Amino acid sequence: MKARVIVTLKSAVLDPQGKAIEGALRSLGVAGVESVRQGKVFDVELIGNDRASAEAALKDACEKLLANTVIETYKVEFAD
Amino acid sequence: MKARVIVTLKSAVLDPQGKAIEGALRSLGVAGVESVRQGKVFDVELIGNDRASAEAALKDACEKLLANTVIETYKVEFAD
Amino acid sequence: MNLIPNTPRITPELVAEHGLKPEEYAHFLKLIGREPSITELGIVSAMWNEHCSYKSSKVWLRTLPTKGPQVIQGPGENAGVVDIGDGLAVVFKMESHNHPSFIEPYQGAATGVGGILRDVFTMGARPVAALNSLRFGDCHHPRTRRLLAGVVAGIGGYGNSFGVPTVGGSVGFHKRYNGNILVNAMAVGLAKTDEIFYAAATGVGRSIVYLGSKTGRDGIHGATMASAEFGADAEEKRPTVQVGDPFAEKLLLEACLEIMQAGCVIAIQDMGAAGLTCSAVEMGAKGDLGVDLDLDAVPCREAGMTPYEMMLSESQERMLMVIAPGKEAEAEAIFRKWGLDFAIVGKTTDTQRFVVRFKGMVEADLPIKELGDEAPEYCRPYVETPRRPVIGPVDIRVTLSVADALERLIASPELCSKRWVWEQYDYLIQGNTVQRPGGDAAVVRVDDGPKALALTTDVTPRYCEADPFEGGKQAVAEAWRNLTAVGATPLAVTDNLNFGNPEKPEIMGQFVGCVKGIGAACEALDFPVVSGNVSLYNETNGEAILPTPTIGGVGLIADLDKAMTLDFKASGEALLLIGKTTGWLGASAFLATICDREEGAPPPVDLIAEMRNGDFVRHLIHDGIATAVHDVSDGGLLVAIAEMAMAGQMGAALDGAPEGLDPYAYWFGEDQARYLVTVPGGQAQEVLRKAGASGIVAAKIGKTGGERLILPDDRPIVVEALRDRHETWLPIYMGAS
Amino acid sequence: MKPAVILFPGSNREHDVARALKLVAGATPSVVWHAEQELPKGTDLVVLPGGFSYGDYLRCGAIAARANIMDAVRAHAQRGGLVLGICNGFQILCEAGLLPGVLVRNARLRFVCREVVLRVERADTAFTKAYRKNDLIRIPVAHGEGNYTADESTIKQLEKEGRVAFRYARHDGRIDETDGPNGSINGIAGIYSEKFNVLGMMPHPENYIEPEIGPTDGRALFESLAGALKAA
Ligand SMILES: Nc1ncnc2c1ncn2[C@@H]1O[C@H](COP(=O)(O)OP(=O)(O)O)[C@@H](O)[C@H]1O
Ligand SMILES: [Mg+2]
Repeated sequence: MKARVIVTLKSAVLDPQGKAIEGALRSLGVAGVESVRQGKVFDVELIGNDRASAEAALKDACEKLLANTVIETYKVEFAD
Repeated sequence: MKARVIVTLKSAVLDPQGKAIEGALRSLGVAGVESVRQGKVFDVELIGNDRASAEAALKDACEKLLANTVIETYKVEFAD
Repeated sequence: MNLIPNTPRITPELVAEHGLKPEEYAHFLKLIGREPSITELGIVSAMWNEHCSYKSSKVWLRTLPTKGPQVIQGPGENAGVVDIGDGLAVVFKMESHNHPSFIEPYQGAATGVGGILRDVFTMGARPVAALNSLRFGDCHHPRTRRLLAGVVAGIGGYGNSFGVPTVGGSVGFHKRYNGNILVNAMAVGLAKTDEIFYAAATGVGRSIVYLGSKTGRDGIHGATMASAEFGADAEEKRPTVQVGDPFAEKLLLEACLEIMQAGCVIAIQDMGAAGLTCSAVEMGAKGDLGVDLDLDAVPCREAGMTPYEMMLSESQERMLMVIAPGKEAEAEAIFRKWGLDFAIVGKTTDTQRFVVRFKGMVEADLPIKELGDEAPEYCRPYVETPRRPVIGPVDIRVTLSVADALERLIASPELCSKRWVWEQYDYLIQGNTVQRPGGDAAVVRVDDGPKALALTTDVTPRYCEADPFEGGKQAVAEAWRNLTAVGATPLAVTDNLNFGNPEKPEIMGQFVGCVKGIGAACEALDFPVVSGNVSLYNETNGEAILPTPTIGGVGLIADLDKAMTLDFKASGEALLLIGKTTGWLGASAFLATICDREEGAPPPVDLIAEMRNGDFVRHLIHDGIATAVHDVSDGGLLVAIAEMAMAGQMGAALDGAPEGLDPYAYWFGEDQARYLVTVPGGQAQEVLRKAGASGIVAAKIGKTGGERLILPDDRPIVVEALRDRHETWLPIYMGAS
Repeated sequence: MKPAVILFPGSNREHDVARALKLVAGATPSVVWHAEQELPKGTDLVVLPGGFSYGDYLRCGAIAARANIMDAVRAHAQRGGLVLGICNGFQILCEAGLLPGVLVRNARLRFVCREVVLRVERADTAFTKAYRKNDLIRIPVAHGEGNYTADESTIKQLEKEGRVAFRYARHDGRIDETDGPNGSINGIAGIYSEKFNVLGMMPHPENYIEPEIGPTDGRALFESLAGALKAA
């Protein structure tokens, strides 16, 4: 089973990367971009087909490793 | 308008970070993870509401800056 | 003028949440004569917490020696300033970021480095070196690996990008840091003696300017958190960690130095803990002026920020300046060029009041001097740490041979090579790193030479726990010794005093003991304290860290040609031991690692012998007689010899323990004031004669050469194999999961 | 010799390379701000220094590669002018398309600062004439993203055309990818453009030029440049 985990910075947290990208896009003349925030995506291949247990495993993975919940939030999506 | 750009490594390109995460998850006892590949996500806030022009702008942004097409591919998603 | 808004009402709960004791709040009420606004409560809580006010430590810090002909600026400014001749000064300070690093190791450590760099370039100095002193929990503790990996990556991530070489430090492990790691970062900069910048504002009606990054809701209550003992609810306090932006800081550095050069700056203060509040109050109070701030002008990252949030935000990479009249436009142009925010946010006044305005309302109106001067000051009760018995060799049973014990020690968490750590730091950038991490002290060339700075950080928490006074002395003495060993003349120190909860008399006793010890040693060694930092409440669930007063030492090498290294250089040279050996095993690494006993009184430090022996060794270096020098510290004599052998990839034949000394005590005892020196074989007698004539204990204890360390009554030890063990413990530990 | 060092926000080894040019080649470079449109008249060597341009945010070198001045650098290279990119400069050259491939995270995922041994692959270019082919030289690296990556055909072409400038080697001269500091394919530490006038390399020759500081194996690179540009 395939799943995607998206980890983004909490909205109050400074995102220096996003800020730099915003500036660069502006000076490259890309039109209409107001703000950019950068996050991480993890494409995960899971064994088995049980959605509930996969969800639990990924939540566990996020809490333990993939996200630092001090500054980040995460979301798990399934391809289906 | 909000959009999300997802940039991932081409499948032929090695992803040591993903590999390291796989290993770490295994040793943390997270069950059922077969493989992990890491990518980037950009949450972009755009001015205006025209989907077509937004799409064009983001494609432009990806080609010019957000993705290095030597090793990466990108995808643009809209919230709604 | 609109009245100060009084919503919400200030309840006792709100006061307590701000970390103010009822009597502290009562004192504040009396000072201002009315109920404060919430913004005012925030301001006073920031100014009067432990972190900013030093309320538990101030009385004791005053006892430290801080003066000397070389000292240009002692404690009290952003960093200490010491003269190194030729119109140049070295500017340095150390600071802790312990709590944030425990919660978010990468960002906590990174912003710690950012903060201390800012302290140094605020004074007008360009940072030329960074160091750090780290303590983690037991290596078997489940969190230790990730904390270590994160902290090291964070220090590197910030310093490498900023462009300062990280040249030294120390790393230790102990279970007493399981719940409270220590991250102490030191920064060192160079400035012209006549171009040092200070925080005190001068002149009435001058523009106060905000520079750098925008203000967000970062670390609000951060300053309060840094002083509060951790409970099981540490998780709840998490969102108070800030994210660092080394790129912005690098731009801030270049922009600040540029506008200082352009003569735009009258006073400058970085925004560190309690950001805008502390920086603005200090500028005004130090200059006997008032400050009038208009928060509508503050560049904000988020919409809807309240005055309370703006005053307490700890967003990084920001500065406050008083600009020279008529220079506003020039300064602004420079900042815009570097892509940084620049806003006039207030002015100096002659009222000695701290006034904060927002949207036509006065949010705060407080007496500025009293915010600092009337901060509570405690003479906290303390009990002296009980003396421990002296442990002699007869009390110790060992099954390992001396060679086996050496192999074990050299590959122990405490004494193993820390290469895995420092290879993640760019120690070469700027092209002036003469001695890299791995020696006794780092050596960094000053501009194009021939002068160089020697830099080190030291403390042995085991000793401080056993006897705070001797431990405090020892930390200073070891720093002094490490500087001496590379041929430097020690100049001055910065300190970072990490302790538990000072409201407990035993902890306060540790603090007092260590400060007295540091004071005694600095006095005796002519090694004044010019800056420092105190971190208290390092406790979790009632268990405190080991008392850890980190000392950062700075020395001067007049001519690089006279710098010294510790590696064996040539075979057939005489190996000399300078200093007296009694075989002191109490509180030693040997006792802790090999016997699993943390007991006994630590080695006493004879400050007169320190000075005499150190001066003697320095002369040997300057006269070109010594070919390698290493001080003897943690692990004792044989560990020190092994370090010289591993560095030089060369062995030595060693004489046995002198008559009457237990071999374990001889090889692994940690008597202080000792150095190992190699000299060409033919010169040994003369050196020993000179030592004797100066009343210095010295002996020839072996001869360099070969590929092995040869002990008279033990198996030979292959240096290469020893090196392998020494180098691989940490990589294996960090790689294994 | 008339070198120009390009300064991007976040560059931080510009002084190091300027010192090397001065001490070894006797040339004081002009420093050119990234927002400029043109190089100073008569510039015969462009240097992109090490550092963290734009914080290395997004991808290292990506934002700098799109700066104003890069058009002028590209034109200079097209005219056959010499361009040297060190570390972040190499990353920028790849992102700008002046050199093929890309530099990604080190295989061990950590920043690494250490001395490495490089094998000089050819000694007939403007950058390496003062070395000898197969010289083993000691030069430091200091980077987190120096893992050279390109598709198979690009690597083949680089190898066929002899465009690998330096490789990470062992002390005995053998190349072993797993031993290198970053996992680069074929031990690649630096590469040339098709016409050998553009060199990108991860190691820092500019930090190994003075005996007071350490080994001096980096000098020959700057000596080569001085020689090439005097002859020209
Ligand atoms: N965190 C660190 N950062 C940089 N260098 C370090 C660090 N930890 C240890 N080192 C280096 O390792 C060497 C040995 O450290 P240590 O045993 O504490 O030295 P000493 O006993 O001489 O004070 C020193 O050169 C020191 O600078
Ligand atoms: Mg030492």
